[in-house]
Amino acid sequence: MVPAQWYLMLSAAIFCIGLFGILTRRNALLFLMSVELMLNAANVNFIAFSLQWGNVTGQTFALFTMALAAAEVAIGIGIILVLYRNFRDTDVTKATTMRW
Amino acid sequence: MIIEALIAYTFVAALATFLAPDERAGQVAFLLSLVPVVGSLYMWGQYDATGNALLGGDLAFETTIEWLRVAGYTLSWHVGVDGISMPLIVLTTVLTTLSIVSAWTPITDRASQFYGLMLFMEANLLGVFTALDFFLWFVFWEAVLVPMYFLIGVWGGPRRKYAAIKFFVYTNVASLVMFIGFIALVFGLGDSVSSLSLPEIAQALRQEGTLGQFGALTPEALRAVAFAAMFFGFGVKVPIVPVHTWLPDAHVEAPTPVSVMLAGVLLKMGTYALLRFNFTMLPDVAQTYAVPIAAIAVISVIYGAFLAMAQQDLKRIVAYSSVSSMGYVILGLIAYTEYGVGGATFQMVAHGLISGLLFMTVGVIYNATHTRMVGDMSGLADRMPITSGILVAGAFGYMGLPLMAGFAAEFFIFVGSFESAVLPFAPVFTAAAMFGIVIVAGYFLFAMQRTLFGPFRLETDYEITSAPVHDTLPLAVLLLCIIALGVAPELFFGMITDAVTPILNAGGGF
Amino acid sequence: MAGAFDYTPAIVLLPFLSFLLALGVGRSMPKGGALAGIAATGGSLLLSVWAMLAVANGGTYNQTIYTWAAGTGNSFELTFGLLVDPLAAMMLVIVSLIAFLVHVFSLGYMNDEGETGLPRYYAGLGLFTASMLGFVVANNLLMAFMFFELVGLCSWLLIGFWFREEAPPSAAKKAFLVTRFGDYFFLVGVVAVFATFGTAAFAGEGSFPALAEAALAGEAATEINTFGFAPQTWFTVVGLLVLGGVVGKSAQFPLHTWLPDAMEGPTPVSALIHAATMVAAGVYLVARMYGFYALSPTALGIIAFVGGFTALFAATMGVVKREIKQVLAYSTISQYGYMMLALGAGGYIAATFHLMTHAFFKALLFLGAGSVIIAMHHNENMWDMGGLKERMPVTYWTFLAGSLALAGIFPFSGFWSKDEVLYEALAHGLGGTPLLLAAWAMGLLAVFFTGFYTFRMVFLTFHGEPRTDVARDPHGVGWNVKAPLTVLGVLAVVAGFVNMVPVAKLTGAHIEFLHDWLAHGLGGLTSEHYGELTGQFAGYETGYVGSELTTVLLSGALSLGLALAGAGLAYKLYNVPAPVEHTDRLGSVKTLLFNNYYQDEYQVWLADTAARNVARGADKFDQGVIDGVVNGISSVSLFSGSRVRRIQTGVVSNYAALLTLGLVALLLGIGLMGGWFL
Amino acid sequence: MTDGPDAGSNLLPGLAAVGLFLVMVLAFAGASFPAPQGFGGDANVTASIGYAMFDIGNLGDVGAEGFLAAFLIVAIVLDVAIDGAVFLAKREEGGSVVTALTDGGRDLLDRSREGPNAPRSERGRDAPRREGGDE
Repeated sequence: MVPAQWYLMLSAAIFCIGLFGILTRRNALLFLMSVELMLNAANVNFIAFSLQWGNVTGQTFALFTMALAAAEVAIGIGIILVLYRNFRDTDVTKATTMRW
Repeated sequence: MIIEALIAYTFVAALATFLAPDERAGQVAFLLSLVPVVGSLYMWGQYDATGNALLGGDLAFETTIEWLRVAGYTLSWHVGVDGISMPLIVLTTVLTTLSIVSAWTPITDRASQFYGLMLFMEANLLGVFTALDFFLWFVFWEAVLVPMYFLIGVWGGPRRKYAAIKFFVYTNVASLVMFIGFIALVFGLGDSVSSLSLPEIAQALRQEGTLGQFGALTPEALRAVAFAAMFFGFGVKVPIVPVHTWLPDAHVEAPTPVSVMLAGVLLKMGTYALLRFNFTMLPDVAQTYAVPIAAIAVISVIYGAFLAMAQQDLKRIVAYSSVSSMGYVILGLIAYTEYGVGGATFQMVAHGLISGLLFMTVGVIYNATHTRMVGDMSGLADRMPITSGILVAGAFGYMGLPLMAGFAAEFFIFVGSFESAVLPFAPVFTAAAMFGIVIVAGYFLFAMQRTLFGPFRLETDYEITSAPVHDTLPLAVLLLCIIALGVAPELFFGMITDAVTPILNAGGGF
Repeated sequence: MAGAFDYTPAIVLLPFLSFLLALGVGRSMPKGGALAGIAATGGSLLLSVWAMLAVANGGTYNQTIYTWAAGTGNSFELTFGLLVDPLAAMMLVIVSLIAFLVHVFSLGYMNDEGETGLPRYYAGLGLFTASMLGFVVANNLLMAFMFFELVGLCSWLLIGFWFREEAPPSAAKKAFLVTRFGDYFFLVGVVAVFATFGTAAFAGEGSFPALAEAALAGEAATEINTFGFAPQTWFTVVGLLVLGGVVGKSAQFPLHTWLPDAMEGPTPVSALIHAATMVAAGVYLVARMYGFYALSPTALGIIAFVGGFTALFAATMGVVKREIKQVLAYSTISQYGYMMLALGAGGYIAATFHLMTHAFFKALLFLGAGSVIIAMHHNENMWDMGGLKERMPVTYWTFLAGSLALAGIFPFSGFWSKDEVLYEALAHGLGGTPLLLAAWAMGLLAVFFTGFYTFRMVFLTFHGEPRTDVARDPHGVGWNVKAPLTVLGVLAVVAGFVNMVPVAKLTGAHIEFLHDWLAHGLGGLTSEHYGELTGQFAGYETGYVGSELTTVLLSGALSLGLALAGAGLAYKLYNVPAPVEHTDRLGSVKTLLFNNYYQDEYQVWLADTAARNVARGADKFDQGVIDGVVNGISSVSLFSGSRVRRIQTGVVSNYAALLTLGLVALLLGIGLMGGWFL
Repeated sequence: MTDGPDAGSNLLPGLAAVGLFLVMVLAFAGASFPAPQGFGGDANVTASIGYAMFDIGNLGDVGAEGFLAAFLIVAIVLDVAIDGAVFLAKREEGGSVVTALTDGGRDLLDRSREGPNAPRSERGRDAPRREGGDE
């Protein structure tokens, strides 16, 4: 079987891609997608360690993560909608009202 | 259960007042606040405690309900009353009601919120003076700050934001320091205590050998450090020189009824806590550092009095003289004699009433004249004879006129501290502090001469007439209380000394 | 006769009741509460006379009636109690009599003149009387102090009665402040007495004079804490502290400055203050605890010297004053100086005697001056008067009687008492205490000045030609003015006969009634006991010039001669149809005297300028340094906050980048520490 | 919409992500794990997950903990999320509630055609108000 390190590296790669997206993009929708990537990186880890320890807890958690990701997207889209309505844009760098 | 009922009732009353319509809120709050007055007077009538609450005395109206256990310490709802807290409870309820009435004239904006906050503060103050579990006590202690912050910050004068924030930050930082000091002490006690109950901690601290090492601190050092931390923390509240500067700002900016509560009750929280924590739990440290503490007390008295003399604003005069009067309390506490500590406790009540009276009177004058500056007016006694008469009486009360509460308190303190066996050079310290009564007479007489007497002069475009009855009535009630306590100090002094004596009897810890 | 003493509290409470009535419902009472006051003081007078009769029959009363603060029993109690002995009984009668007469006189001076604020006035008078009576019957030092302070409050209220003007409130403030300064020492003294003896009772076995005496005699010094001093030294210190209050209230040098200013009050009030209440309180206090002072020769010496000096000092200032009440004010200071001299010289009876006669003739003089002031439409300047003799005969003759008594002319009351004061000082001075001789000399010299200023006043006011239109046609006065004057006039003439020591010595007749009166009473409070104490502890011996008789006669003749010389000089200078001011002949001394030796100036400077500068300095320090530090701390945090918040851009990406960088740094740190990277 | 021309200038923060990746790779490279245990050849993993999710005894072939509470909570969260999404998408115009769902998003589409540079004055009540903070 594949050693756990490789799964971890895969997960890290996906996570960092997602993170890269968050750090460099300004469109809120792309943000949402990047967050999905990062969540799925976590899922990879869950699955990998589920196999590693012979226990389905990790897999169950991955399922939960997906469900929560759905919830997050639902809310996220709603927020983006409001963001757009308030700022006429989905550029996250424009919405800076709440600083200070 | 009456304590719980009283506190719960006051919280509910606060809520009800919040919901009352603005134009009726004053009357509603007044009527609601009469219940705690009656309740506290009933408690006074039924009072049957003996001894000190923290040192194993027999408490009145005590209840203990275990609440939860955190990290090996039991937190409980533990309340009770002894001879030190009983007078302060009566003071709190009476003063709250009177200051609510005195707010009828000046408070026109957001009235229901104002009165609601006043009652909310009263509930927390009652909690502070009855709670015997540190956690519970601390919750009440901190919760008092919240309504006070809003009361100053929303209804205050032009610089209210500065004053409110200064007050809040100052006292909150002080609470933090005090909290750290006390908790270090509790941790230092280790297994000797299993709860945050103040009596348990106090009795453990007064026993030999219970206090262990805490971090790098030896038991002796821990005692000293904790004492210093708590002294600072409570000293800010008192306030003592040099951590007093929040007080004049808060007083000047606060509306009259809030000043009354601030000077009348909130300052007493500091002295009450000093007595309960520093001077009851760590008497050995207090006695070791008697000279510096007495020096702080004397400096507070004299320096505060001179500061009051330099002021032109009547409210600032009273505010600084509060610093002066609170110095007497510290002097009485450090004396460790029956009359000293008892007189200090008595002074808490006496000063609460007298400074409340003076702030209220200044407020009534301000309602009529819209100025508090000594130089802006003269001959006010011509137009407002009753208010002026009461101001005169209050000022003489502050100067320590015999047969008024202030004299009784100050005399007890002086007698007590003069004969103190704990304080080296006690007569010298006492005599120095007593010179405050000359300075206080000086500035009050000067201020009264300029504002009340001489030919009438004040530039207004309306006629100044006598104050309305609901403004002067609270003044009269307070004046009567002051005279009653001055003629018959035994009303409170007996129970106070009864509760104070166990503090003086040194335990095995020294 | 216990019945009389059962009513003693009523002596105090009746005027207090009139105070409450006048304050509460005075507006709707006839005469603004005056009648209630007259009734109350009249009742007090009757009860006082009853009490005095009871004392005359050998009864005394020393009872605690109220526990003010009990404590828990581990410490001393603070109580109120009554002490009626010959001294107190005598003083009760004097105070209530004069208060009664002043109330009656006020009907003429205040009501008939249409003053406003009468309820306040009568309330003040009632409280004043009540406080003084309470002070007189106090059986311990604490109670005495409390009523002493109340007396001060009342003087403030009444001196500042005309509060709508500038001067009276200022004078009232000064009176209260100066006496408060003295009372500060008194209060320290009271506290010290409690701390030392654990009691402040005046009389009885456990009283503090008795305890002090026992301690000095080395008998059973039970728990007397003298704070590390020798008992004698400590008792002197305590005695001098209490004396501070006496010096303030009895207007002794250097705290006498308030008294001339206090003339701003209504004249009947001045009469009350000077004759029977406030100023008398100080001397009475020393007499009351004389058993304590008698133990300390230093304290006695200081009392005597201060008294003698004040007597002379004030008399010289009285010589140049223009207002009739100012002259009387300085004469009061001077006369109380005599009483202090007597007390310091061991002449307990002489002091009490002079206290009594002075009360009568000084009340008379003030009320007479009040009558003149009514007549002169409230002009007090003597240079505007003259020739009032024919126009107001009752006032003139009574005023003359009072003046003769004040000047100490035989056989008016003042002669007998002043003579005895000087005799005591001389006798004890010759007996080996030379300091007393110096005090005696000053007192003797003051007799001359007293005679001079008294008769200058009489001649300027009543003799010669009227110098103004008002004086030509003065305002008439009613019965309510004349009646008190007559009563006091008679008393001023005859009061001295109760104690004619020289006559007694000459004829051998037993007529020293006051000696007998004060010699009985409660044990430890008798004049005989005091005589023993001064002899034993202060070393007072009596010495004579030749024999006792020659000394008595010599002393009397000397003082009478000097008084007559002073009066004669006044007669020569001022009893002319149109007197002129002779003060210019004094040159620069005149300026000095007019300015009262610049005593006011330095005290005002101390109380006002100096204190205010200290206060201002403290305020600057407070605002600048202490609050500056506080604001400095807050501005540091505000400043750093305003810098740090700039990383709070509101841009999500930036936060995420910061988070990421933080995570990288954390991982690197932990990894390096944990050796993950090999 | 955005992510237009200036996206390239935002690349710099991306380096942080790359850095994180490098650190993690470094760490993982040095780590060693025991051989994975696996589930055993014929174990019914799906059924086990089902049992674990509903917390029905220990019936599964593969070990797991009970997740009933978590399951229910997630269910509620999902529900809340739906409600929240609907709430957020709602807006009030002239007092009547207009949901994004009822117009099929046409309004959004219309506005997006106007582009981001539509005059600010048309923003109406949604215009952000920047409050002056307390300094």
